Amino acid sequence: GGTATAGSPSASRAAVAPLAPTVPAGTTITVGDPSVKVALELSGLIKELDFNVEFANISGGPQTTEAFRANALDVGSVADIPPIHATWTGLDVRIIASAFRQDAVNHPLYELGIAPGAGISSLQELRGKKIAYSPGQAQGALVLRILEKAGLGQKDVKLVELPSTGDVYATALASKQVDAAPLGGVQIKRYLSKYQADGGSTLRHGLRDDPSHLYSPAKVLDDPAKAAALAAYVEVWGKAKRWVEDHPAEWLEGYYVKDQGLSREDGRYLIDAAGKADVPLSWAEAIERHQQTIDLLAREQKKPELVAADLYDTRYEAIAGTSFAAAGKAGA
Amino acid sequence: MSAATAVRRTAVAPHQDPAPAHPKDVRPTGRRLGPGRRRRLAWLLGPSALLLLWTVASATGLLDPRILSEPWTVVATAGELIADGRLQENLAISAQRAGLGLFFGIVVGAVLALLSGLSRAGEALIDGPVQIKRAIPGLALIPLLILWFGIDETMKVLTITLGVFVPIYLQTHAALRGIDLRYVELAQTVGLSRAGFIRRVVLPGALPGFFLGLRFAVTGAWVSLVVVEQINSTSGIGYMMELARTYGQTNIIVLGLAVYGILGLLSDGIVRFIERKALSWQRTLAG
Amino acid sequence: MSAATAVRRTAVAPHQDPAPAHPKDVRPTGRRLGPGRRRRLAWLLGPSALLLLWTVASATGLLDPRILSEPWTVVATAGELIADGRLQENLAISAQRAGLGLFFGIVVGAVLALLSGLSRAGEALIDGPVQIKRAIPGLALIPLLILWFGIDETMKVLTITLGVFVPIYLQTHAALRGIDLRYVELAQTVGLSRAGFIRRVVLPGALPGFFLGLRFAVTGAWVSLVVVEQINSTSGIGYMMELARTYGQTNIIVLGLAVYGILGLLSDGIVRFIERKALSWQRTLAG
Amino acid sequence: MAAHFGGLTAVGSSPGTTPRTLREAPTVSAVSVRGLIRGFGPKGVLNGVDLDIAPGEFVALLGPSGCGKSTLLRALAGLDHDVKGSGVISVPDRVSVVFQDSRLLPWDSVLGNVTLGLRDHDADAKARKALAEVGLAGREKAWPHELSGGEQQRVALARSLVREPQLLLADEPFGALDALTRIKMHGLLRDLVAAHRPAVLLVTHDVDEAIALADRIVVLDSGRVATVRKVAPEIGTAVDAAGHEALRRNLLTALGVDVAASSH
Amino acid sequence: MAAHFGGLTAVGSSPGTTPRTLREAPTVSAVSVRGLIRGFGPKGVLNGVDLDIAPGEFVALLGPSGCGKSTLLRALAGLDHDVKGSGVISVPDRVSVVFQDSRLLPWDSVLGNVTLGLRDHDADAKARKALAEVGLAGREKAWPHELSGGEQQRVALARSLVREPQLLLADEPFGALDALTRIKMHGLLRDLVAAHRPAVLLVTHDVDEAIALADRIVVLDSGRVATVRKVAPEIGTAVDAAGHEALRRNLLTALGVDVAASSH
Ligand SMILES: Nc1ncnc2c1ncn2[C@@H]1O[C@H](COP(=O)(O)OP(=O)(O)OP(=O)(O)O)[C@@H](O)[C@H]1O
Ligand SMILES: Nc1ncnc2c1ncn2[C@@H]1O[C@H](COP(=O)(O)OP(=O)(O)OP(=O)(O)O)[C@@H](O)[C@H]1O
Ligand SMILES: [Mg+2]
Ligand SMILES: [Mg+2]
Repeated sequence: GGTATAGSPSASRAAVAPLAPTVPAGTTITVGDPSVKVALELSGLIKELDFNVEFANISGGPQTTEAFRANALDVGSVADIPPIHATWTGLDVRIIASAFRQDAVNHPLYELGIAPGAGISSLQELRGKKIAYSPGQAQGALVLRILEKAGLGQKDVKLVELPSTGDVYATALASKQVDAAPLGGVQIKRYLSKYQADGGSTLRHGLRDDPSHLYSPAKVLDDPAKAAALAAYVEVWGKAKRWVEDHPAEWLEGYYVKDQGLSREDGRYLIDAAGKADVPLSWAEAIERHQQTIDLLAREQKKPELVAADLYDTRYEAIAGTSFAAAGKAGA
Repeated sequence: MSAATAVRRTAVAPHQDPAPAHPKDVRPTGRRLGPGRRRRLAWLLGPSALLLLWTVASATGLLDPRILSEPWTVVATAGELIADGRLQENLAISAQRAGLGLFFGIVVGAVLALLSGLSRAGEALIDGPVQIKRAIPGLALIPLLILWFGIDETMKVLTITLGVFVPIYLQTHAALRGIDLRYVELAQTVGLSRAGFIRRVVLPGALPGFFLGLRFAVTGAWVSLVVVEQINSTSGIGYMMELARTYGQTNIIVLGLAVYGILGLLSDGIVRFIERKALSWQRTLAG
Repeated sequence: MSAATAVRRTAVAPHQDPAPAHPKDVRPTGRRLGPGRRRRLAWLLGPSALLLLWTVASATGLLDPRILSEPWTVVATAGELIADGRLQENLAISAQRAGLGLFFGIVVGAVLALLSGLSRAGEALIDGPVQIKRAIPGLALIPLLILWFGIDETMKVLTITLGVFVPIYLQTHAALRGIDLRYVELAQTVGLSRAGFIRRVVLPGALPGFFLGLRFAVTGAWVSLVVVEQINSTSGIGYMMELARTYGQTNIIVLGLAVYGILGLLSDGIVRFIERKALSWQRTLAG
Repeated sequence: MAAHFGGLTAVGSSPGTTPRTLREAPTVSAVSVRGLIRGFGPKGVLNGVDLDIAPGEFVALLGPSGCGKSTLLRALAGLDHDVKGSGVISVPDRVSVVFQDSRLLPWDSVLGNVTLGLRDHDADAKARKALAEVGLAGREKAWPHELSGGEQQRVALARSLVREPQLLLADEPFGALDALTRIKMHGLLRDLVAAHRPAVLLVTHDVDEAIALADRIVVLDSGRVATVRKVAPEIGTAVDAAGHEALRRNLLTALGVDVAASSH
Repeated sequence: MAAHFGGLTAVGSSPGTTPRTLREAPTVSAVSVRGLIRGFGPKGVLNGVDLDIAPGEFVALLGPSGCGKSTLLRALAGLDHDVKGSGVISVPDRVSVVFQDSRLLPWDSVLGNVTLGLRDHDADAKARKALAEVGLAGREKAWPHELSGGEQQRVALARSLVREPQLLLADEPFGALDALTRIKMHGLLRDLVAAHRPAVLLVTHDVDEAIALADRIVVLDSGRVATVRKVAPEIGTAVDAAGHEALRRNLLTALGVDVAASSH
């Protein structure tokens, strides 16, 4: 396997024409960023997008890369694994905006669900246990990182390949088919409320799993009109992040309850779990952490090495951070 | 009244008309080998038993409500979702997609079946690719479909169409090929035109098979919503279920399953009803 | 030789045996309405055309190789995978799973079809739940299957069984119900026992439908591997494809699709071959 | 109609006890039909048929096309569960039917069709013998569709010959046979009757055939038994017998044929 | 066998030009069969049949069961593409067939079965009239399975009556009819022949019927035409005509019946 050539990030990326200050008339971009779309609508920021933006309800790695290939999407919203895999499969992509969580270690997206009676209370105790593993997904990469942190190799545990869709992991834990499995978001709360009584628990992994990115195909970014439109979008995106930060009640009601059909309680749990957002002005730290993830995955999954910095389009580095910070000052 | 006492009589055990006002009706009652007379509403028995089982298993704790919500929870959830309009809206949108896909699938499947069933050239060209198509997992085709047809409604309806046409094709083709040669000979001797042959012999003769294909197709159309409504959609029952799955809302998932079950039973029932009417000329074991 | 000059003759246009050594063979040649004689190897035409299309589209760059690898790449990949043994091993394991699931599915489907087809009570209890089962998306059942049957081979074979038994049941049931009442009457008058009735009338009469169900079942068994081999498995063709998908190894995915296509064509062809032999008593349009 | 439901058939008739309606009967007969009424939809087909057949008796049934002969036979064979009507029928245990269509299972060989339902050890040998008797030796393995119309009818006949019914119901079993074959088949049927003495009800359109074979001839008309004629033994066996032509004309007249004017 | 392939039928026979084999023919006949050989597997059924039928001529075909009568008819109707054999057949353009089984489409009404393939504007009216003539007025909407055997046969007859064929091939079309109905149907067939003068080939097992209807009677035996008898007009119409009984005995003898000994 492994025949996919690592995307040869054009060294000339920096030499690409600087972003145009205005979006040419008639430019259209298709955006796969469903939650931000709701934030834009709730906040009225959507009016600031004075060019044609079409929203598609597409997010996550597999779906966005499929849509990129089909030229059906210009920008997608994902965590830090999909850009890596996209590059490995020969799809040249660039990150154009990144958001994180403040105090990320204490506000993780995922926790390690522990099956009732598995007797795991520290990462080291994972040795010899069955762990649900979905290669190619963020959860899969997380498992590898957790093992690395615990000083364990793939051989020291039993990785059980399972798709992480729906509540398969919770079910697998509850029926003790696996001893540990990464659970994300509201599934953590559900698992505990359902199975804590039986002895189920969760374990914090103490790693940062918070990156969330906007990324686009390089082909799109080479188009000056679209590149300018994306810059405008990223700017509003930063403001939207700030708006969500500042309007938790509206966000809870408008997004979680009304749009996603969650109960208020669940929505509040998710908002609390997310903590405060961090949209940095510089990507340096993020790129460094991204590189570590790449190194780990390349080693464990036998993939070619990549340079993390090549995954980022630095022309956009400060845009989101600036607007995020500015909107905060203006709103305060 | 006369009877042969010399002859063993067990098999003639007669039965009497229970209403004495009626004239006597005593018939030879040999064992009946068919399933007997159709009884109205009997079809409710199985689903009701299932429902009862579910209820009892939930009530006694045999069934873990954390995996499969209790019926009453599901009913309550349904009440909520209906009250705020989500269930109906999603259903309406899904029904539209399924209906469109079904329509095109039926047309495509039937036309291909005719082409391939009535000419060896058509068969050579069409049949193999259809068999290949149905051997390839639908999920694996989605990237190609997105590539060629984008991520909008077209692609969704097309995906359903692609799923639906297969059973229609296969069944119609097989039924058509199964038409008794005697009727083909008849058509030849009365000088039916090709169109007349199709209209008067092939279509009615293949109708039983077509209906069976339709039964696969209607449930198939509903089921494929689960897949297509994961792609760029913000509505529909498949989307509703997918959302519930990512948030682990067991009650909504199970409600979705119940809705699927009911939709399946209903659509299948409707097809079978039409089938019975349309095939009233048949004298079969079905009675 | 005599001919009526008063009578129009176009339809009698005779044709002559091309080999003059043979006795003359001049027949009335009315239009033939059926598809005509079966031709050997004609079935290869469609798949070959498909292959040609794919090759040409790839060679001319019409088809993006990142979406659908070129045929030669796929052949090269197949060569590599066969050389290092991966393809055969995965196929063997998958074939075992599919075979087991198929076997149980056929047994379960046929038995349920008989129970439900031959008694109204059986039908009332069995038919509804089967319709519900097939209306419920298979993916949604996986958590329940994991809960009840774990994540080992049992669960995999069971999932395939659950998928396979549906078409077998539906087809056998419908074919059985479609048996001409005249044969049922005959069975009654010759005093066939229930078992004899099933063996001599029901099973052979329902065989054409059963075979059609089997055609759905064999490809169904292969296709369901894609789903079941995602669960706790590190082998099998479905797993191989899933892995390739997560890593975006288009060439392996497309190879997988090709393998599926070939497997589908082959298994379908085998069933149809057996069908033709077993149903040689039929005199139908199929010829 | 409610009376046909499976659950109700047990009323008054647990196996082993003679049913009440039969105990009343004083005379011995294999078949007894009283006030038989059958109809499809509004129009009645049988409007009160009474008929008795003694064990060993051979009754021929004549009647115009569509008068209800097959309907009567099906009622006797217990094959009309779903047909409206009333009346009292009693028939023996083992009834064998030759249908108007030859009704061979298309998926079974000729031999398989003959042995259908036979439970004897030597079923195959018996069936081969019967097939040879009807002139189809060597065709045991043929499919029904490979037979000519008359051959199919003879297989159906062979199927009824290998059985030992107490009542044989035959619906035009010789319709598709030529004169010579027909005469041979008459002989076979006579042998069967002589050997096992079943009651026979034979539907035919051939008045001569009826006279040649039957002890008694019944003509059905307007849903009732219109005419009954005993056939004296000497009339049945010889064409030149005194009463033969008279009986023939009599029956043809009963069937509505103007004997004087017709060319047969 | 290669000669049956669709692609080869055009050889020497583009529409409009008279095919070579026909131009050679000197005499005028509707049907011409020369050296017809047909067989299933090793055994031959027809071993060289020669037969001519003039336009308007009525030929009756007799022969023992399984001798190949239906095989001959199917060859004339062009329905035996897949049967091995050789020979030269020429038949007119419009051929109508009454099959040995009545062969009604089970999914079509009685009326629909009669109008099948009719292209006239008044097809329905014609069909209703034909149905009335065969005594089935009012049954137009019935399903075939709701008819008695004889009624089904009469529908098949009606289907052939509404057409105006140049050749009518009828395979035992009256087999399931009672004496009176049969006489009526004979009349209808005679009327059709008088009106449109088709060539007719009628298979029957009833020697009297053959004499009553045909201009010429052909007996098939061992796959060949064994006997040919002209029927003088006065013999056909009256039973008492001098030659009638002689012809009858002659034909029965040809069919292998020992006339002296048999009771018909
Ligand atoms: N299933 C049915 N539905 C409606 N009518 C029917 C049905 N079966 C029979 N009939 C009618 O009942 C009448 C009697 O039919 P039956 O078959 O008993 O006639 P038959 O005396 O056997 O005639 P044939 O000599 O032509 O066989 C006919 O008019 C027929 O059309
Ligand atoms: N498809 C077939 N395969 C093999 N043998 C056949 C086939 N069709 C007919 N035969 C045989 O050919 C012979 C002639 O059949 P055909 O139907 O022509 O007889 P027939 O003269 O019409 O007889 P009948 O009066 O009984 O209808 C028969 O012995 C029959 O068994
Ligand atoms: Mg009848
Ligand atoms: Mg014949």
